[in-house]
Amino acid sequence: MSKGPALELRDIHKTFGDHEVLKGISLEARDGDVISILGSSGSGKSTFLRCINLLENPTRGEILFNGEALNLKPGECDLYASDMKQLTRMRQKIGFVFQSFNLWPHMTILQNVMEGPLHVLKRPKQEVLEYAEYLLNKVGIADKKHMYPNQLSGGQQRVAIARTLAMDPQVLLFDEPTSALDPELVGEVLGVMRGLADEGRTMLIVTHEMNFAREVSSEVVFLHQGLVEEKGTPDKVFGSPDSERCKAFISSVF
Amino acid sequence: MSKGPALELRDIHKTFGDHEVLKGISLEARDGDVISILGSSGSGKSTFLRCINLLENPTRGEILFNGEALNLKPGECDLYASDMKQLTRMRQKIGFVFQSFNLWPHMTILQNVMEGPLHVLKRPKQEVLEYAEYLLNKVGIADKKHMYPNQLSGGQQRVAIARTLAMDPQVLLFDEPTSALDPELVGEVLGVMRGLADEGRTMLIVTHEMNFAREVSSEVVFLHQGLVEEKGTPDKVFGSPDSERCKAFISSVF
Amino acid sequence: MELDFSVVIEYFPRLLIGTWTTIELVILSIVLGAIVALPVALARISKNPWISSLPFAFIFFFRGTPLLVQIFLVYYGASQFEAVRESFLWPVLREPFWCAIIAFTLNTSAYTAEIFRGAIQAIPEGEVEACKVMGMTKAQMYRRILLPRAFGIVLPAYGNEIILMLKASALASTITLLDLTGMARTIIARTYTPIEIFLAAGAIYLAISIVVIYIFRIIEKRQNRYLGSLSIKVPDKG
Amino acid sequence: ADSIKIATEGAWAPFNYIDDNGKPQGFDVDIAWALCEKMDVECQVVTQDWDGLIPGLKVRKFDAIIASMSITEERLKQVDFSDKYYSGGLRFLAPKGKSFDLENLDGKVIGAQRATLAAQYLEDNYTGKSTLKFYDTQDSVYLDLVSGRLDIVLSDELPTYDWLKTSGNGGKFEFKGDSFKKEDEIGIAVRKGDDLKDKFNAALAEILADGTYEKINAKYFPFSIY
Amino acid sequence: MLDLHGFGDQLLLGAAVTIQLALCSLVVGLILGLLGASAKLSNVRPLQWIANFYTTVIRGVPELLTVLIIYFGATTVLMSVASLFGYDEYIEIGPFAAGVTALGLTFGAYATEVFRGALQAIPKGQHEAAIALGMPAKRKFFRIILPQVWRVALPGIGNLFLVLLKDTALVSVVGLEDIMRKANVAVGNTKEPFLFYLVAAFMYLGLTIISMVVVSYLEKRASRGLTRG
Ligand SMILES: Nc1ncnc2c1ncn2[C@@H]1O[C@H](COP(=O)(O)OP(=O)(O)OP(=O)(O)O)[C@@H](O)[C@H]1O
Ligand SMILES: Nc1ncnc2c1ncn2[C@@H]1O[C@H](COP(=O)(O)OP(=O)(O)OP(=O)(O)O)[C@@H](O)[C@H]1O
Ligand SMILES: [Mg+2]
Ligand SMILES: [Mg+2]
Repeated sequence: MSKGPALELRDIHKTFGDHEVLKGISLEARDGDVISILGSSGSGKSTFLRCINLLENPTRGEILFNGEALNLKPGECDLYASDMKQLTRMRQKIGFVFQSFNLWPHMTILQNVMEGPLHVLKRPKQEVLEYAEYLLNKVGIADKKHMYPNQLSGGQQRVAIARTLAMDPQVLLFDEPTSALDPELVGEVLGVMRGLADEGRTMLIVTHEMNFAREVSSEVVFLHQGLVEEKGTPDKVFGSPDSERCKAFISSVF
Repeated sequence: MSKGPALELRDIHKTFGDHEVLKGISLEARDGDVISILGSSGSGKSTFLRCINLLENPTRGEILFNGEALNLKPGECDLYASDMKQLTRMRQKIGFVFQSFNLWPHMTILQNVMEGPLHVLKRPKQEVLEYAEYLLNKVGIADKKHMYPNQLSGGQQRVAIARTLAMDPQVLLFDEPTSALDPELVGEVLGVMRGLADEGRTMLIVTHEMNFAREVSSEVVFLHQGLVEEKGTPDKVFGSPDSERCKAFISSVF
Repeated sequence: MELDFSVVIEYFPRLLIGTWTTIELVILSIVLGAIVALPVALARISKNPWISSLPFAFIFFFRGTPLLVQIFLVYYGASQFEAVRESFLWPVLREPFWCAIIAFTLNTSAYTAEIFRGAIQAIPEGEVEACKVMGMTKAQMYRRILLPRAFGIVLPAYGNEIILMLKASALASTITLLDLTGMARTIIARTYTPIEIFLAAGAIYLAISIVVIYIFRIIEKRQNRYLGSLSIKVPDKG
Repeated sequence: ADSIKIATEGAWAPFNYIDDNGKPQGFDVDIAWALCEKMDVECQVVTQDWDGLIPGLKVRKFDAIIASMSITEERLKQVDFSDKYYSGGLRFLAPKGKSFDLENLDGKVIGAQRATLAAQYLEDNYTGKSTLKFYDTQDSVYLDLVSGRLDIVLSDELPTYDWLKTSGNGGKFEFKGDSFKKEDEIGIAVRKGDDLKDKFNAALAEILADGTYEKINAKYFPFSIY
Repeated sequence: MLDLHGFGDQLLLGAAVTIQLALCSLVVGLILGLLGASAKLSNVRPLQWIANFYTTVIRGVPELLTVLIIYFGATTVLMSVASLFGYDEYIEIGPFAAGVTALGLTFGAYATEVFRGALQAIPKGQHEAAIALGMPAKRKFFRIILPQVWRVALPGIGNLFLVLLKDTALVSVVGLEDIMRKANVAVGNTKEPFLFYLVAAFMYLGLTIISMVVVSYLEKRASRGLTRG
């Protein structure tokens, strides 16, 4: 079995130009952990999440997946993957759900979901099809599988989640998956995510949905200006945070 | 003096394709009246306002200005002005303020404000200049008169109001003048409008600012699906509306 | 085969004479083209099919056929007819220079008309409505707001059109004009060094285009300082 | 080479022109085929605009030019020529009834085809005094003479003779003055140093000797043009 | 009816040549355009320089000159390059090949800008969604990006094709037997310039109309699923 935590980040730094957005963040997620990341706008939540699978190149730090360190080499100012094969393999095991879905508009719902397993993992077509239909069913959108994303009035995020799940990732990263949605759709997506948490999936979630975070998380991390300001169980962080800033933030949203 | 109400609309209908948006709306505004028009999105408020000065051609109905009926002739499906001179004259006396300002970006603030009186009403330049500066002063933007609209960070709507006032209109129509504005600018524009109401100007205002409407209106009209659902003094409409829908709408916003 | 660029130096003054003809051709046809284009564009916008169909056909013909054909039609085609040769137009039509100007003007006016139309129609509807609610007449609206406004929008596309016209002017050489290309071909008839002379001519064209691009960039920058980016799609030419 | 490519212009009737099947025809073309037959090689006759002929030959787009090209000093710097296969002369052409002082054409508009002997003669003798206009093809020269844009035209006598006879314009135009530059000899151009020149010369001698040439000549002109 | 003095067939043959030339140049131009756009957007400085030089030069020089330079110059260049590798045989660049090269280069230069705009119009998220799935760069380009680029670029490319269609007439100057040259020959034989140039004009107009129909069909197809309903 794996020799370390599913995902481990050590001292991640990120600088844009001369603006240091992440000032050293460490975090560990064991199998089955559901970690919520909170923080006010601009605190660096998205940047941190995007550093994990190198959508953003960190300036400093280490990334370990199942105890295996991602090979990084220094570039002009940031770190770059030195082994593209390793990175690709790792990305295939780490799912990422975007705030803005990023579905491919020229493919139907079903094609969007099948693209990864079929052409990246090169699984057999029949198997992929069945699994895709199973997943679309699970997120409750199976009847629209032949529509194109833009023809859907809501539910794009559920498709995006199905697309990510189709890769059978070991870890799921969510970047504010509900904040681009109309209020009535938020509940549906949170429902799907709650189901995933109940299945025991390992998840990192950036979100503004406090109630949801409190309910599903095994751990909550509060970021402030690129640093972990507070960290602990949901009851601890929401109930009796040590940090004044965290307290203020939480009382401002409830 | 004028022989009828400043503005009278009789049984205005408007159909887009096969979608009947206005189903017969009548309204009367006497000199000095401030009438607020409320209603949920899509209820036909903008369409109604735009029918008044024929930005939109009504399908049926009558429009009277100071008791003088606007001459209309039937076209393929809508009514068109049969006397362009009369329409032009009427439009010069009815000011219209848009949600999106619609300033002319290639002219300075001052030129925007002077354009109408100088080239449409053909007033003498010196007089127009003085009046324009007076108005810009009044809306609090005189110091920026030589800037171009896009160089202004806020305040476009105040310029647009000054541009409309420069024509010395007898009636002012406002279509959600504050809904495209950042919160801190809303107050400024409402302040300007409050001043106009206090001066005794005749105004029709489509707005979502309930407090403002309640405060300045002499009459409030609530539209629902193209019909007047409720109508009366602000106290009546906001305090004890007859219609269930109106009640629901008002409680939903307060 | 080696290239011998000494011929370029020897004949450079003659190439410059050709360059001047090219510049004359381009400036004249661009100015006349713009004058013709404006009414064509306005008529084209009209909702009345009686008014808009003729400009439509005009634009379609001149944009849909090669300029080379148009030049030959004007130069050789028109002069085929006795009636034309006897008419008052002949003093103009007998000159290749004016034939080129006529063909270029008609051609560029068709493209320019489309650019104008695009610009006028790209003006946000709200700005037009702001004119209407003020009680402007149609004429006032166009004269005071829409045309000046369109001018700013038109700039990038119009700069392109000038460069396209510059290049298209090379076709004047096919009707005996000694423009830059015509001069180059005449020189080559003596020296038999096509590559050297054509490359030199190409370099001169390139230099002129770069100057035009540069000038328009400056004008645009000044405009955009206060207009924001207002670029619209550029109808292309051939 | 086992097969040779011969270029002609295709706009110089009756020496070379393109018929309504798109095929090159005319005196030059007939001579070309006759020579090929004698040389016993496979030939291809292609057409090329006049001012591209010598440049094209030099960059080996074809191996020989049989296009009524005069042997001149300037051309000899660029290419080699075979012996002459006919000889011509230049002559002015203008509307009937107008008279010209051919020594002094000041202010007149004179036309000729670009890159021809005629054009060069005009450039050498009339530059700055008359307006000179040079055309891509001889056909265009005629068109502009008929339209009246040109006062007078200088061109090779023989094709113009044919034009006067066949185009229906014989009633309106006529030669002015005598033909000159009679020493003008027409040859086959090949690349410098190409031994094709000797083969052409041999074949040329053969067709002149065995009557083939005479037969072709008679097809186009009632007098000998050699 | 129209009396074409027996040159009707010739003109039709010319039309076939014109169409072939246009289509071949289109293929060459599309490839060059994609390469040029990729080069301009790449991080490799020299590639950007080359692409900028290419588009600036080609767009600043008359198409007629490009055709002439390629026709007379390309053989020389090619042969001197080939002789570096010990190949001394003649390399043929006929009018057709020269036309395809010249028009393809021209089309490619303009298409570079169209494709560049289209590539930039694809939201960053579209790339990221593919990257996050662990999709290799090549696959991402061909399956995710290119189909979307195609849709955005189509109107611009369609326009360029109409321009290209008319530019084919220039290749007649180096002797390609296209519509224009056939018309010239007919004029030379019949002395009826007006008739034949007008017929040629309407043939080009016909080809333009056909192209416009095809382009709008392609546009409709490409935008399938991208608009609601
Ligand atoms: N590509 C970039 N270039 C420069 N600055 C960036 C970039 N991406 C993010 N930033 C900056 O980094 C800071 C943190 O951004 P980030 O998106 O991580 O915040 P966040 O916590 O996700 O906020 P939000 O809740 O608004 O999504 C911000 O100040 C932002 O402006
Ligand atoms: N030009 C048009 N063509 C077709 N339908 C239109 C047009 N303008 C408005 N509508 C339709 O008419 C209905 C009423 O629109 P209107 O803009 O008058 O509503 P509103 O009350 O102003 O709403 P909002 O508060 O969102 O501004 C809507 O259903 C709208 O879709
Ligand atoms: Mg974020
Ligand atoms: Mg509205």
